[in-house]
Amino acid sequence: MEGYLLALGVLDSALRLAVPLTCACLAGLYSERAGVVDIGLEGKMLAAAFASATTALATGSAMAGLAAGLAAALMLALVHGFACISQRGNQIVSGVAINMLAAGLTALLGHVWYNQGGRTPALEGGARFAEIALPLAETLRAVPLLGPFYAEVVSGHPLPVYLALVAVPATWFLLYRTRWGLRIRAVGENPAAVDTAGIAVGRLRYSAVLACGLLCGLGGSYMAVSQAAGFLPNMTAGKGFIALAALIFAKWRPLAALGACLLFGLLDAGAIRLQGVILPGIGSVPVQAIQALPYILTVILLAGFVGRAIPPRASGIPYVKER
Amino acid sequence: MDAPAIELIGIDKRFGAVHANRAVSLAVRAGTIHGVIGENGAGKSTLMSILFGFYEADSGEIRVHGRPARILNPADAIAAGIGMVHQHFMLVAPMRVAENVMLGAEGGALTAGGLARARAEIARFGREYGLLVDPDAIVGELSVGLQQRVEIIKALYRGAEILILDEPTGVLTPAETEQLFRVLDELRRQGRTILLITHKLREIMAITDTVSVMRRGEMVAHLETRATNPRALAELMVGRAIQPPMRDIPAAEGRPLLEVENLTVTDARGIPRVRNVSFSIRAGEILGIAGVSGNGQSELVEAIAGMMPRASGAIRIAGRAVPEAADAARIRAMGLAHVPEDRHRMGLVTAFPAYESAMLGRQDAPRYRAGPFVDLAAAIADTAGKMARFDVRPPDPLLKTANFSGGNQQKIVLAREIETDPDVLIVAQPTRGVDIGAIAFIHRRILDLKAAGKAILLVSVELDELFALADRILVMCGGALVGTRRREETDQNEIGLMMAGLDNAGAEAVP
Amino acid sequence: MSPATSLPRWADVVLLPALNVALAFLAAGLVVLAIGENPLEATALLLRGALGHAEGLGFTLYYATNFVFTGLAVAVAFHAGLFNIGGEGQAMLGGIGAAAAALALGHLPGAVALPAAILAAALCGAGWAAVPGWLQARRGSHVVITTIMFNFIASALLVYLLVDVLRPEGMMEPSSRGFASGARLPFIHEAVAPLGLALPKTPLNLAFPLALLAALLVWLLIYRSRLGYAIRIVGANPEAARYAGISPAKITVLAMAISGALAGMMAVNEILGVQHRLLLAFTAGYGFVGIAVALMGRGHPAGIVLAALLFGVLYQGGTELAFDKPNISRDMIVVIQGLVVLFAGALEFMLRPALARVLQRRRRG
Amino acid sequence: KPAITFDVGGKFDKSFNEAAYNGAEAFKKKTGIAYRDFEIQNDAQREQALTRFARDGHNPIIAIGFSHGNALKKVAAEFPNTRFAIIDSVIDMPNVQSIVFKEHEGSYLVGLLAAKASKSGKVGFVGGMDIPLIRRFACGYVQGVKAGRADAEVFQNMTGTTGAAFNDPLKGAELAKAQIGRGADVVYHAAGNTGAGVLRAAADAGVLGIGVDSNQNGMHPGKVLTSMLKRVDIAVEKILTEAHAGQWKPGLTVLGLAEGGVDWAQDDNNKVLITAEMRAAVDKAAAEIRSGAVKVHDYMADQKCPVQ
Ligand SMILES: Nc1ncnc2c1ncn2[C@@H]1O[C@H](COP(=O)(O)OP(=O)(O)OP(=O)(O)O)[C@@H](O)[C@H]1O
Ligand SMILES: Nc1ncnc2c1ncn2[C@@H]1O[C@H](COP(=O)(O)OP(=O)(O)OP(=O)(O)O)[C@@H](O)[C@H]1O
Ligand SMILES: [Mg+2]
Ligand SMILES: [Mg+2]
Repeated sequence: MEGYLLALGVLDSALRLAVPLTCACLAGLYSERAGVVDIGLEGKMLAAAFASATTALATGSAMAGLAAGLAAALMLALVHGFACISQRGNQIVSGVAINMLAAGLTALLGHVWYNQGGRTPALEGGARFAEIALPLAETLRAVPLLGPFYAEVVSGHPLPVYLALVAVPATWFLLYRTRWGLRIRAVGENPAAVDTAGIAVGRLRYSAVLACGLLCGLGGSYMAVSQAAGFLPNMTAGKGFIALAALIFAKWRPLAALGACLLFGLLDAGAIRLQGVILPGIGSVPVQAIQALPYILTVILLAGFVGRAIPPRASGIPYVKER
Repeated sequence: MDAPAIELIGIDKRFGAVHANRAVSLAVRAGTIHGVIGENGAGKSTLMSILFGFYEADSGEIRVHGRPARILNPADAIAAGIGMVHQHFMLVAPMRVAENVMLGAEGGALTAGGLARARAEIARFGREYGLLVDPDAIVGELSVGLQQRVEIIKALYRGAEILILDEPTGVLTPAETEQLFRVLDELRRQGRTILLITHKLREIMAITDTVSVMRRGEMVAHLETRATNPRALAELMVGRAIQPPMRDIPAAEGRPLLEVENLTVTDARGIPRVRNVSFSIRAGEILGIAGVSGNGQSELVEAIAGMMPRASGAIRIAGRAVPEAADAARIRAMGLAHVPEDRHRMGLVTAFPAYESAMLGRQDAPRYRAGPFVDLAAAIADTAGKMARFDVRPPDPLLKTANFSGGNQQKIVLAREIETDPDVLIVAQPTRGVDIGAIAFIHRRILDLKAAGKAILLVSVELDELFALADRILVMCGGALVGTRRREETDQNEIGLMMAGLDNAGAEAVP
Repeated sequence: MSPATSLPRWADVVLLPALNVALAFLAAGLVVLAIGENPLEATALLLRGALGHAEGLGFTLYYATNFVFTGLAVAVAFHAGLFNIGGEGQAMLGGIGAAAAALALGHLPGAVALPAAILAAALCGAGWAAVPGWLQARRGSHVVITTIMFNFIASALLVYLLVDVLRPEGMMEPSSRGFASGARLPFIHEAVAPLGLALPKTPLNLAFPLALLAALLVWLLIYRSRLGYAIRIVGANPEAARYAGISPAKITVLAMAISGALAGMMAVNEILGVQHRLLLAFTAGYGFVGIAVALMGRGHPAGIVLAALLFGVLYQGGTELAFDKPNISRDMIVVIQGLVVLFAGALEFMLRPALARVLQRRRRG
Repeated sequence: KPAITFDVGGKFDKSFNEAAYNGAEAFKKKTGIAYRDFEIQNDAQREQALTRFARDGHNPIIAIGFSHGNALKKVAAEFPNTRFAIIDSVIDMPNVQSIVFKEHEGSYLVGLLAAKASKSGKVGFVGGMDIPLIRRFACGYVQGVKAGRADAEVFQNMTGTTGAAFNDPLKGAELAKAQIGRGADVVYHAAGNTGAGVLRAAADAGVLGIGVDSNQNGMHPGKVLTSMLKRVDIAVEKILTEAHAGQWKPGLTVLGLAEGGVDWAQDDNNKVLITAEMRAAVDKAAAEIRSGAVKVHDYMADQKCPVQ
């Protein structure tokens, strides 16, 4: 039982850590499925984190913070869209630019506004998302196995966590059951086919890029307004890139994406707990190995040694009619 | 008599400096099949893409059933009842047939309803026009013929009254072509209007009611099919009387310089493209290869030139066996020269200055070489010389390759390959997208090489060209040799039939 | 393609890029305004700090040295049609290689130890880049993603080595012990001292001339050598490469290796030239600056050297600026980087049509 | 004109740097003498900042934090006539004064309090970067806990192995949550800004946290048992005043309980949490340590800790 509770603790933490990844991963999924490669997830999340933290701080309302976070990420998404869709610029370059801009601007403004080395003061009370206890969490706790699981892992998270979890099936439905999803999947494979079918390729891709922005916004806001209760320079610390890895891992499929992110979250939770701990017999664990694991796994998958990850055919290529 | 279904008036379109359509006009009666013919690059696809709203004309007017129509994008065209089957299919490979068919006409925010309707309609088209295809098949896994059906169904599903097909038969087997024509005939009987683009006179005669001829971006003739004949059309197409084959140089009977034995080539996906082909070419001989494009000619050439691995078989150049592993550079060194079928795709580097294109494939040749470096002075001087001898205009070795005209680009390639004094020359589609002046020049050069005792393999989709140059013509269909004929013992009809795979009697006429 | 957007060569090669960069700095100026500082005053301070005195100049050139290496790295890969975002990780590996050699051979005379250490840096960087190159060439895994992954793997490796292997007993921050004198690249002010020249003490060291040499060699490689010809062909038209008997796969791996070697050489400046010990975060994002530098320099070594100098000015001047105007922290430089990459890279052709129209009106009227 | 370089995190980190800042401000208030300061943002800047201050003739120059060690060595050698001081690191040079603290003694006291305050008999420790200095906190803390309650269990975690470990409240919170999940009801942190996450997690979970360096009792009033005060402020003020009075001397200064260099914080925020019995116990222990009757083992003396 003791062990079981410990395990639940790890799961709980894995879930928390997986949420930003899941948001970014789904974000990337919309964009790349529509044929727009986005390595600027990191930057969009960071910008969202900053905007949400500062706004929540100013208004004292977490919701206002979330709104600001979404807005900030959408802005950068529009920049990416303009560069990649309207101007047919290089999508990688644009992503790199957005990451640099976000990293620089957030730290700069944070430094100027709060001079605490780019940090914002800690968010308190209403400025943070409170943890929501799901109905019956305590009463069901008595139920063997499932009870504690429900109470510990499922219940007791702030709103953004549940939003992110809902976003997964929602994405699946949008992608595979709606007209918009059909068109998104098509335009990522063969934009000319979509064009000749009488659909405006540009507008379609913009819509996907904006969806990407929204989810990045959610992820970033969650980190600042809920997880860390404040903004820190570069607080996303590469999550946007792990999300890309997860996306490849999931082969651009929504449900698999959740799985991949949970796996990576679990690795992270494990790594955190094992840091500096001397395990009897083994000695201290080289935590860096665990931290590098997601990246190593992704490379192995990309190399096609296990399975094969084939991106949408038209992703990365701007749509040009005239050859 | 009522207004034509389609009327194009003074359509003009440029791509950069390329004038693809020059004040083109065209009218098509409702309920008829209208053919449009023209050489490669004549501007047929461009014109149709404009009619379909895929490209926007620089100037000109479009009328549908007499009413002026503003067709700025495919949506407008579809709304106007125009559907198009493109030369290069517009399908989403990893999606199902039904999804492809409904794309853009889903009828509702959710796909469920649309899918059901698409399935039903696909079934109906199957019954009514013989357009049979499994709605749940993954498009990417269908044969080319079936994919084309999906394209036609797409158009019909959107209620197209006017159907444009751009070179639909180029990629089809004879059987598939027959089926296609049956479908078209059925559509015509139901009152639909069809625009059929093709190179193949046989098909024009077979199915069209009226025909228009394009040449170098201009519309040069409108005719009732009944009132014309292939020869007349051909002359209109190329804009000259087809010269009688030049008989000046008799086929010399030198030693075999290129020998190919039981060559089989499979593509990346393991599908055989060339099946057990054998032939040999003697010094001073031109061997022509005829065939509908996509029947293995390209793969045959690439395998001989070392750009594609061979699955089995042997190749000898001037009696020396070509090792399996030899790459293009190695084989060149053995005395082979190769004018590729698509100069833009592989023959040149359009972004580089001409002199760098003019040394492509010869980059390691001693004369361009200065230790690990390129001998710039030599390369430029050498190119200038070539340009002078081949009358390339403008004769500027430093000009960006892209800024030479199609014909001049082709001359650069030709000069590069011919001037290495090879034993064997492979020339593929040497005059595609090249104007008449350049064609004559290029043909003369090829005959000069023959006179010089080289072995020449000439691949062309233009029968005229083959009959003008080749001593023997060898026909490929479905990757296999279906027959060989001496030029003087055959005619375009017989070869055409063999290309269609309809006749392979006496395939071994010549050993 | 269409006449509206075709420009004369000079406009394409000089004017357009210049305008783009100008646009970037204009935007940067607005940012400075937004945080309530005076852009002109800031620029003045920045230039004074970077170029105003011999010492500042020394620092400027020292930073530029890093950017020349990482910029060249990005450019070489670019000519082969590859986007190497892995400069950061390759530089880390270069550092590890350099440090390993330096720690092992430091006691030997510099004539032996230094070349060995430099070579080690280049080789490790090359190896770390060649693997993604190979994966791209043979397994079709996209080099952009794999190089990103390799950056993270490299930093994990570096931390592990510094914390658990190289850190001397009892030392607090993760770093190796200092190198023996044999493995220390002489500082410029030391090097010129015998000539009677007295320069102020700056981190500028012999890696700087090395970087200039590298730029020259890269120019020879890309525009004059047969290998460079092959690299450019593969970058411009892989089909043509196949036709010419050039193996795109081989060239891809080779180009990535060269690119990685150059990135790895950044460690020569930082580790062998300045720090004289391996430490965390010595790459400080310079690998990414290389992207901005390469884009700004249009992939041409001469342009890259100039762009590197500009960023050197930004880094040194920016640090000085941070003293006098604490509000304009060094993050401002990252912002400028981002703007340069955005305008000179992603939005490269935004001004093209407008510019073309203007020039045509000129030609007519 | 004196100058100070603060470490990454900045002078308002409510912790280590802020303590130093308060010391400097106090000096300024008393003497009216202004000082220049600079907040390090990345390692590359340390040497440049110190050099710049020295070149501009600032004197004395105080480097806050051990990370300045290598940079200071170089710069001090370059400017032999400038007086330097460094906190938390020992540099043996004629123009450098090194100040270190007996964090183990202060940690011992808060450990004792933790043991008394804990109901579950389980307490936690979250360290920042895994270095001897932080292990010294941990070891002193464990000794205090055991002294307060021999059967008590102490969970220890380190946040990371690089400087970033002092600036990662997210991980801090995760670690605290993990320890609380295992039953800890008092959690002590020695993790700079990472600690913000630790204290918050404790407050959220309704258990007690223990602050460090500065008095952090006010961060979550009633939820922070106490703070282990590391009087960097006193040290900084002392250096400045001595330098001002011309009594500055190089060498090593060790500030322990006896010297008032470390202490535990009591104010209105935690009044209710500290029972008379607890206060008595901790005062007694403090006295014994001052008198030398009780010796708290220093991890850094032999790089190991007698108790776990
Ligand atoms: N998108 C484009 N950009 C630039 N040039 C083009 C484009 N499309 C066609 N062209 C040029 O316009 C001319 C006409 O091309 P088009 O494809 O219409 O000829 P076509 O008659 O269809 O030839 P084919 O029989 O080979 O299909 C050619 O010179 C071609 O190179
Ligand atoms: N891709 C291109 N980029 C720039 N200019 C081009 C391009 N293609 C063609 N041109 C220019 O447009 C002009 C016409 O091109 P096109 O290929 O139609 O020539 P052409 O009329 O076929 O001549 P030729 O008889 O030599 O083939 C050429 O003189 C060339 O300078
Ligand atoms: Mg065509
Ligand atoms: Mg032409």
